[in-house]
Amino acid sequence: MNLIERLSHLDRRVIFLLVAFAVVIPMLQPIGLPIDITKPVKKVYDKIESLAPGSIVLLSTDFDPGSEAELYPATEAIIEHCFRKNLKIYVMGLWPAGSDLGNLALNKIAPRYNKNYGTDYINVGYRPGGAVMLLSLGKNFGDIIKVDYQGTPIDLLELGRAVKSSKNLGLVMTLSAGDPGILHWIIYFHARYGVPICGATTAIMAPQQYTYLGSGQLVGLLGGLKGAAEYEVLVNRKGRASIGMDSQSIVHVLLVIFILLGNIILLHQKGKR
Amino acid sequence: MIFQTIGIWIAALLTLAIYSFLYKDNPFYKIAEYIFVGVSAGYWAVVLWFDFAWPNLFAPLIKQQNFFYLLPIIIGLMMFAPLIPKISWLVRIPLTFTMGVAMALQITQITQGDIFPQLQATFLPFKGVNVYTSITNLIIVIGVITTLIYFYFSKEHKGPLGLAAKIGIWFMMVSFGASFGYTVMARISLFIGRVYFLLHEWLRAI
Amino acid sequence: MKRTLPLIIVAGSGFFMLVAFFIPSKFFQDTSQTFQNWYIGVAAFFVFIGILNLVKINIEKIQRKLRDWRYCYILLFFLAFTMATGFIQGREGKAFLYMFYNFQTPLGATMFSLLAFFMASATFRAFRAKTPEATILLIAALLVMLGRIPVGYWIWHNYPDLVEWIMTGPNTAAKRGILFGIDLGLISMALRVLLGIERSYMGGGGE
Amino acid sequence: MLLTIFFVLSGIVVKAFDTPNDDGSSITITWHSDSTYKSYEILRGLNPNVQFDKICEANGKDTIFFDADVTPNKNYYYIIKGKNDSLINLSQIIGPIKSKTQFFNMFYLNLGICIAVLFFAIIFYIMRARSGGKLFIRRIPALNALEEAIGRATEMGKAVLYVPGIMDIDDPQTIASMSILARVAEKTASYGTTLYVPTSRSMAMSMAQQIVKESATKVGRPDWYNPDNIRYVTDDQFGYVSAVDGIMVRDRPAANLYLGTFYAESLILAETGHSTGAIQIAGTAMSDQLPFFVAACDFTLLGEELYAASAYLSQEPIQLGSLKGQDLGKLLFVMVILIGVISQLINWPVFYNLFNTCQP
Repeated sequence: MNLIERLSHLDRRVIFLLVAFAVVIPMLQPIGLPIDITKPVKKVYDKIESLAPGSIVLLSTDFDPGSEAELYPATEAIIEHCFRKNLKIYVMGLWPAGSDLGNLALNKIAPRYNKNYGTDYINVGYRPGGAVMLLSLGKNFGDIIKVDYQGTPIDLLELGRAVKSSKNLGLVMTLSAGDPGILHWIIYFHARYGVPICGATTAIMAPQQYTYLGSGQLVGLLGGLKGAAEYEVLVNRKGRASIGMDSQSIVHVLLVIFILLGNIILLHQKGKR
Repeated sequence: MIFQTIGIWIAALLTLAIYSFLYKDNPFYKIAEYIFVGVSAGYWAVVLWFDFAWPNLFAPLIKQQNFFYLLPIIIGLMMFAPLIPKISWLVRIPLTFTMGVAMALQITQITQGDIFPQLQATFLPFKGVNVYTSITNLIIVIGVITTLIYFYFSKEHKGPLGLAAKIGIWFMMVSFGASFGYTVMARISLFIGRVYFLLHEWLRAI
Repeated sequence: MKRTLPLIIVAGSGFFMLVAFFIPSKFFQDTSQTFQNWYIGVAAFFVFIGILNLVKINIEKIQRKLRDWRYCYILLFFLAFTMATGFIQGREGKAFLYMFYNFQTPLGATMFSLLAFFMASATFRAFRAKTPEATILLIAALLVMLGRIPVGYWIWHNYPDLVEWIMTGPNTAAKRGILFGIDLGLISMALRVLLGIERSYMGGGGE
Repeated sequence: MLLTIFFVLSGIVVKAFDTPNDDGSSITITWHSDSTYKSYEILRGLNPNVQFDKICEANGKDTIFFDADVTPNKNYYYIIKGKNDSLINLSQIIGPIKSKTQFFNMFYLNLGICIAVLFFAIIFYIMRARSGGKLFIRRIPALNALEEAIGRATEMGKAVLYVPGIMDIDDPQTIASMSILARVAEKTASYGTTLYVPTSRSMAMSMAQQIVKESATKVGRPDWYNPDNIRYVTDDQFGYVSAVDGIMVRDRPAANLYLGTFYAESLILAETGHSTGAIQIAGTAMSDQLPFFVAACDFTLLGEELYAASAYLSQEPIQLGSLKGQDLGKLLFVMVILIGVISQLINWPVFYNLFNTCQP
């Protein structure tokens, strides 16, 4: 049995081990590959930079633990950027677990910038109803949001009183892992009410968003962990995403080798026949 | 503090239990899997009740005696009708109501939010832009049209139509390739996130 | 009654909402708003139904001693326990959030990360350039995979721009073409539902 | 006296009108001025000779204000006051202005026409298909492959595996898959080849059993039908996949057909199937999963082709008619894009603006 034949019968557990090593080793021994900045990410950054201090950013945490790895680093980076620019953050979630993951980031970052709950940021929790809810929300926030996630009536909070309709928002930033998510913000909220939308999505969803970037319906985009890493570079913070980039690079190279090897095996088998 | 440490240990052990599946299916994996389904369903119920159902439906009804809110609650409760075979057909009322509203909004919003802006975004200029942009624009226009032609089923794909459809497939394959690459990226990132947790929060190695 | 009433409701609520979109008068706007608010209220019950079904399926599994039935006790226990922490201490109670951050978050995140390994194994064993189309796909995939990570930038500084061009050019074109097709499909589906031609979503519940 | 002089000096020109396309709940006020001001005050009164009240303060860059606090069909008068550090200037009194309820939102006229055309096309073709009109659908190449694959399985004396996706029968893709299953069952029954259909939903199982049984009877082989080959496995996504993988590895079917709705399991199925050396044909409208099917299967029905294949095989009027209506829509879109591109070439922005949707 020659090498190629042996390779073609490789146990998948060997592949699993190789992948695990390719992730763990660069984390323990970082290489520090340079991270380039792509246009869609820069646009998100520029958009937030351009907002006047005191503007309100609606941060919609539309993900759950399943994609926490990709979207949570972006959540932290965006929140940090907003607080640094003295923007106010209004958190809600189209997915049940989203707002708690948002809280995790808020509680970590707000104290560093002396930001207070109620005046500088609030969290109104999970909002079911997806697309239909967004249509109602744009017209009148009061119809949909009566209390925050702790059950405090929204009118007792300064920031809650400040947001009555879509006109009060400077930007919607959605952290989206699927349905309902960024697509609904664009089609149901932006189309009807015209508020600019930026997004961070899982890498799986990113290619589709380029159609909306092209049409201007989406201002900017952080695609997957790489997008978050780029954002971390822009806001100058060493976070989880940039730490993971070395591993990401090594595994990609490994998988490219796998695909090439696999196809060499195919050619070899064809040649034999 | 001690609770926090225990929490990290629980999380780490559950993580390893799931990964044990990669070696082979085993009881640890099964236990972790069933815990996952149980905890997340419980979590959903609690969040939905406190964030939505109580403040938006039941509180106005009970506290403010606003009986207008009875209607959505009754329609919603009909969702449970299949539990009683005799009135099980009642489930169709909430189903058809939500379908009616959602489908109508889908029609208008897809036209307003997708079709019109996307058509407009394809009216791309070739004059007054640099060569690079005008070539890209031409490629986009050709790509959109040929992809649409590929999905045109009313004519046999022969001659010029067949060629256009063929070009459409190539465009689609490039875009599928891009999706493929991005999906690979996404899956790997998920694993990186877990390794970061294990190394950083549990073992404190980085 | 069992068939016509639902059909009247779907057509009535649907066409009303459709017309209300175009008519600015207060009556139409307010009523359509009320419908939307009801929709959101009703939609919330879907989740409760899901949980009820989960309980039902697992109890049945235990009763009939189907495969892996013993694990169902674990599921039911954790479901009840999580709900208890939430409903006794409240949504912001320490115990409830503890369950979320230390059980649900790591489990959810890890469960989906298993796919990284399946993906790796599939790249080696199944993704082959068997046809010209698959060849184009794989070449584009390799270009994107290398160009979207720091290594790409390290190989050639303009490499990320090339990938960005693939994304904004050919990728956008094809995705947009596909999108138009999907949109037309959705509109046609919606119309069939409103007209009552398409009824499969009603599923069971007797004639 | 003083007022008039100020008016002449200030040069603030004001226009006020009923906001178009609304329910009569607002009046639009626009203004422009030759000199610059730090801020503007908008004053409103019910009578030109009585007191005016301040209703809003706008900053110096603003030129438009929507007064949303009005009663329809009531007369209002407005004055704009321009303010600088030392200077205060007033505009002329504008009025009377009434707000009215409009019947139709003209901003949405373009959307209305588009929706009406699409509706008409779809309904027209469904009616035509129902009244027995012949509607042509092109042949789908992957369907030829389907027959070849079944033929090969027969020659090898092996089974055919049919996976109808992991969603229930209320999913349109599952419904489409069932029409294709009917044809596959006819072929396998007439050749006497074994057909496995594992399902992830119990309703999908009973529907599949019924369809396969009918197909077997139709080709005169009711004896071939074996309900045990069409089994419900489990609702659980990964549980279902490992069971199907088990069938592939143990029974080694010569043809694997994956048609319906698939999520992350697509790649696991395709990988295992590939490793057993079976011919694989896939089809789904889940665009995120298509790349893996294309890369790992021999033939793939891309997106809408799944529906087209189903309409082609079943010749059912609703499916055929909708497909035709959608085809007309695609043709219109292609034409619109071409005209749009030409309109850009000849600098004719009118056409482009026809597709504006956002309210001003």
